[in-house]
Amino acid sequence: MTALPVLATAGARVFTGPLRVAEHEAVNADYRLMRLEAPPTLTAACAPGQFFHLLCPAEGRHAPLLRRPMSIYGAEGDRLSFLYKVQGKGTAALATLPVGGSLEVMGPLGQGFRLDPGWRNLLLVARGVGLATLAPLAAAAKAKGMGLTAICSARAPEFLMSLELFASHGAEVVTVLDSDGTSAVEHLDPMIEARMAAGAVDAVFTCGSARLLRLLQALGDKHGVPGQVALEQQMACGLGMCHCCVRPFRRDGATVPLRVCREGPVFDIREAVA
Amino acid sequence: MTALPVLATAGARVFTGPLRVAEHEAVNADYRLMRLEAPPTLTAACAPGQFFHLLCPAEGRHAPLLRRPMSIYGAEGDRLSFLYKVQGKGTAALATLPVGGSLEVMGPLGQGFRLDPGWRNLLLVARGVGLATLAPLAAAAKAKGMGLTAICSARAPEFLMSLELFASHGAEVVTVLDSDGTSAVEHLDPMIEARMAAGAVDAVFTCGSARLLRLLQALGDKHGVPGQVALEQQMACGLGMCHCCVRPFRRDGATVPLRVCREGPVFDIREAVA
Amino acid sequence: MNAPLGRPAVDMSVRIGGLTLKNPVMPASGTFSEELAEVFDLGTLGAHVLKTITRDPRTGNPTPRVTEVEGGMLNAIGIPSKGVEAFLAKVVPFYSRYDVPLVVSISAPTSADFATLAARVSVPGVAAIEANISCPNIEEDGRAFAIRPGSTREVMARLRDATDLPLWAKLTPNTGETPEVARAVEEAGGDALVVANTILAMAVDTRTRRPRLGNLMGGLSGPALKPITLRMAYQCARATSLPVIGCGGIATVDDALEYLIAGASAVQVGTETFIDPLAMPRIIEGLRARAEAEGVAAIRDYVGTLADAAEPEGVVFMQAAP
Amino acid sequence: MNAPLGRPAVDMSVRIGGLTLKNPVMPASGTFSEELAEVFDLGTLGAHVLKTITRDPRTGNPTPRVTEVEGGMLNAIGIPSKGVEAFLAKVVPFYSRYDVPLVVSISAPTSADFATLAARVSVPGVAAIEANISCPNIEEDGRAFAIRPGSTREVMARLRDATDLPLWAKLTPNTGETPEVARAVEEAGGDALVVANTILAMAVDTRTRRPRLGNLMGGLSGPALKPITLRMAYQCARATSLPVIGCGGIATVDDALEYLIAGASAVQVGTETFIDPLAMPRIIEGLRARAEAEGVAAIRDYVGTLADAAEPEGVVFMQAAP
Ligand SMILES: Cc1cc2nc3c(=O)[nH]c(=O)nc-3n(C[C@H](O)[C@H](O)[C@H](O)COP(=O)(O)OP(=O)(O)OC[C@H]3O[C@@H](n4cnc5c(N)ncnc54)[C@H](O)[C@@H]3O)c2cc1C
Ligand SMILES: Cc1cc2nc3c(=O)[nH]c(=O)nc-3n(C[C@H](O)[C@H](O)[C@H](O)COP(=O)(O)OP(=O)(O)OC[C@H]3O[C@@H](n4cnc5c(N)ncnc54)[C@H](O)[C@@H]3O)c2cc1C
Ligand SMILES: Cc1cc2nc3c(=O)[nH]c(=O)nc-3n(C[C@H](O)[C@H](O)[C@H](O)COP(=O)(O)O)c2cc1C
Ligand SMILES: Cc1cc2nc3c(=O)[nH]c(=O)nc-3n(C[C@H](O)[C@H](O)[C@H](O)COP(=O)(O)O)c2cc1C
Ligand code: FES
Ligand code: FES
Repeated sequence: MTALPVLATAGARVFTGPLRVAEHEAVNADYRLMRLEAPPTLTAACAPGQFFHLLCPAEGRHAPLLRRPMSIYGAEGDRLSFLYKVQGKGTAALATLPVGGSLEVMGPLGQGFRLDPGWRNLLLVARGVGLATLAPLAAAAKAKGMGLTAICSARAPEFLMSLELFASHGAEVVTVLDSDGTSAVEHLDPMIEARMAAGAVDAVFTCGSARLLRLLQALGDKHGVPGQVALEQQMACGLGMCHCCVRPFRRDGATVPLRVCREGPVFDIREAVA
Repeated sequence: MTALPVLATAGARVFTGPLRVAEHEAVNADYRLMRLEAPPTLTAACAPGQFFHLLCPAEGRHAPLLRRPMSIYGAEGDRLSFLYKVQGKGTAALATLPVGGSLEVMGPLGQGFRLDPGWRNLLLVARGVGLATLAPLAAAAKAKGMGLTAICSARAPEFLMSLELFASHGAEVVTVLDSDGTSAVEHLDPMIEARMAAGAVDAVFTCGSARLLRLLQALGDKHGVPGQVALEQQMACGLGMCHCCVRPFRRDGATVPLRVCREGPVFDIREAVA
Repeated sequence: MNAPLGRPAVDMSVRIGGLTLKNPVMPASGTFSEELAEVFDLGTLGAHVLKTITRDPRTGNPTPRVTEVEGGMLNAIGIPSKGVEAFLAKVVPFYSRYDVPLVVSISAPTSADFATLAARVSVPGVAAIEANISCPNIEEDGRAFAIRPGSTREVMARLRDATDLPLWAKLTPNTGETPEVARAVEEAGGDALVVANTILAMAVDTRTRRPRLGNLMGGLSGPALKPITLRMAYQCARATSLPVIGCGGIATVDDALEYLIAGASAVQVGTETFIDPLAMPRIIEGLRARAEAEGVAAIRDYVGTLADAAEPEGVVFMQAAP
Repeated sequence: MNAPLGRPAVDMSVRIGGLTLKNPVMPASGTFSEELAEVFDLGTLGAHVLKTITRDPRTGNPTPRVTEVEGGMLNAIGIPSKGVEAFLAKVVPFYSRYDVPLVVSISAPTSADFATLAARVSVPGVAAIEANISCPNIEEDGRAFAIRPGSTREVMARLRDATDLPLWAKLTPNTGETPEVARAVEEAGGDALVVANTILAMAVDTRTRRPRLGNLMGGLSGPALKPITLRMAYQCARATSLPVIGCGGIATVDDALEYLIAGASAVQVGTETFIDPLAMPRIIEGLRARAEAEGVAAIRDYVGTLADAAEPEGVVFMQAAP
């Protein structure tokens, strides 16, 4: 990791401060893409799968108190970007930020995806907001000379996102939809299994769907294909201090609570309790 | 009083609802003038000395909880206006309202100035924000065919306000300033006393300065000239329900607490405990 | 009203002890008076709860009497009162024009005085008495009656003897023994619990280094209070079989529903009326609309329907994903 | 630092019982850990107060463990703990790199267990013990020790016997007897009062009708709590001669000053660190700058300087007018 801009005091490794909104637009009816102007030392320190903790502005008479976690969607040069869905008051407030406005961010935080140098072919299966988290894997895989297949699942064609981003990094893109039934487990299962059986998958990555997680756990077990999953949980501190973001994981034969913000958000796919 | 637009339910006499900001500008370094678009039935129901209770918008992450009282500065046709000074978070938030924005108002509230039909010549002495409260007396006096002299006191010439407004209603305007010493009690005292002694003052009106209040109480007592004062006190409900806005008044030989929002804000000058 | 053809209107009525209210929304004591009739028709309310009165006239506390804090306000109005006789002569008759139960809130420094006052206000036109036992008890060193089960039981028993009117007890959050205090009210024959009054609080102006209330301390009300009094309402509904009237920080339909679901049969709205004088009719209409949208036939069907806290095992994503 | 030439620097140090802290700002238990060292230099703090530990490992409460409310948040983390042995082996050594007093917060279900745990953590490297007596006491039906003076006196006396380290008692707002509880701590030999922990609260999701915390109830913290705990800090400073450490809703320099003026000698910052991880250094620097601007030589000169509430008689206008 490159050294980060030193903030208030010596020894700081996590950036905390305001960044300027450079671009902010709707991607489709549900999602918005926000690009912030960031010091290149900061974007260079970001790894796929890590997240930032964002201090959403006030909206109307009620301000969201706590920060909101968002995966790094892109971190290149002087641009740090987030792809997000407006859910509740925090993200609704975020959506009101004008270009030129400023946003308090803290990050990068958490453990990102780990890419074993021996892997040649990666498969990622993403749905909904999971795409925001998995997308940066495309650039990382390309940089390491790995092949990547992205199975992108969505309700209908107009909700597909980031296809160009994957394609631009040379990934093979497969789209599956609820609207034509192709996203059903019964369809995905043989499709993925065939690739695994053919030895065309060294590792799988997923985020955003419990159903896909269970499918990949089962197929991975069967074919000995390792994998990683990025998980979500409500957060207060984002740093590991408050222990509010725990989820249960299977580790050493027991079920243990681990902090999504600190031990995650990326976990070994076999450990996740789906 | 003209009938007010009926709101939620039958029997309502106080307007509660949003009005559109038609104009909003700085008058000088301290004061801002805001004109709202109001139904003419509402402005017709407003009397000088009454006030509105305004729900200030949020500013940043902290919203003022309670409403803020503001005197009616003008109420004519479809314009309801307020002249205010930015003091704390409520008025600071008010100042951020853009033209075209909307403001929740409630009013008109309280007892305004009472003009005895027998009076021919009124004298008002105002300082600072007191002007906002006294200014509508000019139009009212003119409508009733009364003469009006307005003594306007300010720190320096650039803080004088509303002179044209008084002049346009045919009032005589006298300005006194701290910067040249003319606003001192020693200067005002003989000036006002001379007018009273000459029988040129049937009633005095003031607002905004304890020093001026005491001066007018003393001179009024001496020359038998009645008067009225508009007072301020912190308010919660603005309607008379909470009893937070009381001040002590001399009435029937005793000191009694009266509600500024309900029995006031305009009181007989002799009752005020200055 | 407003029910689509073929769909029955939502039954908004609730029962509180012996009384039937046409809807579950009423003002909180001290945040309501005749003057509000200038803003909307007070006949729309479930009950009229008046500012606490005392036997003798009182002037109340020095100003400033209120101050804003984050998420709420503090008040130290005191209980300015024209005395019970003026109250009976001038205030009670005003409300006779409405077909709405009139609830008189009373306060006194001793159990005996409380009982005397309750008897005095038990007159035609008064539908129930709300005993503000959150006020200081001079026999207990100035502690409020409702801080302890013992003093609560004592004062409520005296009140029960003094009046045949339905008797509501208004509890205080300034205690660590809410369930015990609630049970004491039930044992002493109270008819309902109003949960709750303000919590003792304070604020300092750091520039002048003076307290921001003339009385130094005052009561916290508004949204900041809600999670505390909601918890108490739940505890009271669990601890007794008395109807609970939730009070504290209610500003929206959602707030009111939180109390109903947690076990309250009705709610009181205080501070929000200062901010939006139409808050009560807005919440009444909103509750009706919400029940209709959710296919709930009677508003009382919401009462005490809190589901289990447990999350389904092994949920991995917070958003429902197929 | 930063003092203009010829003007002495502000003395930021404060004394808490036997300890001298280089400044009055420290974290609140449960809102701080080693990880914050990645954000700023923890050596700048007045003390390091750690998350409450228990003797045995515990997993804590079911999720969701936090939820937002107006002006604050609720938490029901529980006390997940790796147990005292793991704590002594792994956590205590981390803090030895700083020249900052380490304060260990402990909790136990009985007085005897409290005493045993206090003895166990009285090791080199630990500067003081904060007894989290706001936790449930199984000998009193699950009521927190600090709800009553009796149980407070009992547990504090046992603790006093068990350790020679400075002993801080962390009080709860869930009581109507704050001054009495504070005096009980003093009588039992406690060295300081931490005022206070969170207040018991609740929130309901009206769509699902489920509690918004996995544990049903939790503690309210953040700005909404401040007026309540500030009032308690004032009461404690009045009722005892023990140093008071204010805690609850501190987010700004002004908040910290309110506590100091009301009588606290130091402050703890909790929830605000989640919102602004640099809150503590920001408040330290802000207090210094404020004291300098106001010509106050030592930060402790603010402590307990609350002026009279009384407004000057007969003020007519709120704005100073000449
Ligand atoms: C590590 C991580 C990365 C994420 N990355 C993205 C992303 O790239 N794009 C995106 O659109 N969303 C992402 N999310 C989800 C996002 O954080 C939530 O949608 C957001 O917090 C909702 O806030 P709100 O105020 O709009 O919703 P509300 O429902 O009002 O939030 C209420 C509370 O619940 C929490 N919450 C609600 N939904 C979630 C959720 N799904 N996960 C965690 N906490 C939640 C909020 O943080 C808040 O504390 C991520 C979550 C995590 C944990
Ligand atoms: C009947 C009446 C008419 C008024 N008319 C005008 C007017 O026309 N123009 C104008 O500039 N100001 C007027 N004021 C004063 C105006 O209400 C205050 O300046 C304003 O409330 C300050 O709010 P803030 O949030 O900016 O200040 P803050 O100091 O942050 O307010 C804190 C609290 O104190 C109260 N407060 C502060 N100053 C005053 C004050 N002088 N009077 C009453 N409450 C106060 C606020 O309402 C609020 O509750 C009037 C006051 C009253 C009572
Ligand atoms: C200005 C004011 C005056 C009050 N006066 C009384 C009172 O006289 N008697 C009483 O029992 N409660 C009184 N209360 C408490 C309210 O009835 C209510 O319990 C409390 O404000 C919480 O509700 P809220 O958050 O909706 O305001 C008063 C509250 C306020 C804000
Ligand atoms: C997430 C969280 C965990 C907490 N854990 C503890 C704890 O373990 N022990 C304790 O004494 N207090 C604990 N507290 C209470 C805080 O130490 C503090 O007393 C309270 O939050 C009020 O301060 P604040 O408003 O600044 O947060 C916790 C608070 C929060 C928000
Ligand atoms: S969010 Fe605080 S520990 Fe993870
Ligand atoms: S502001 Fe409520 S009575 Fe005057």
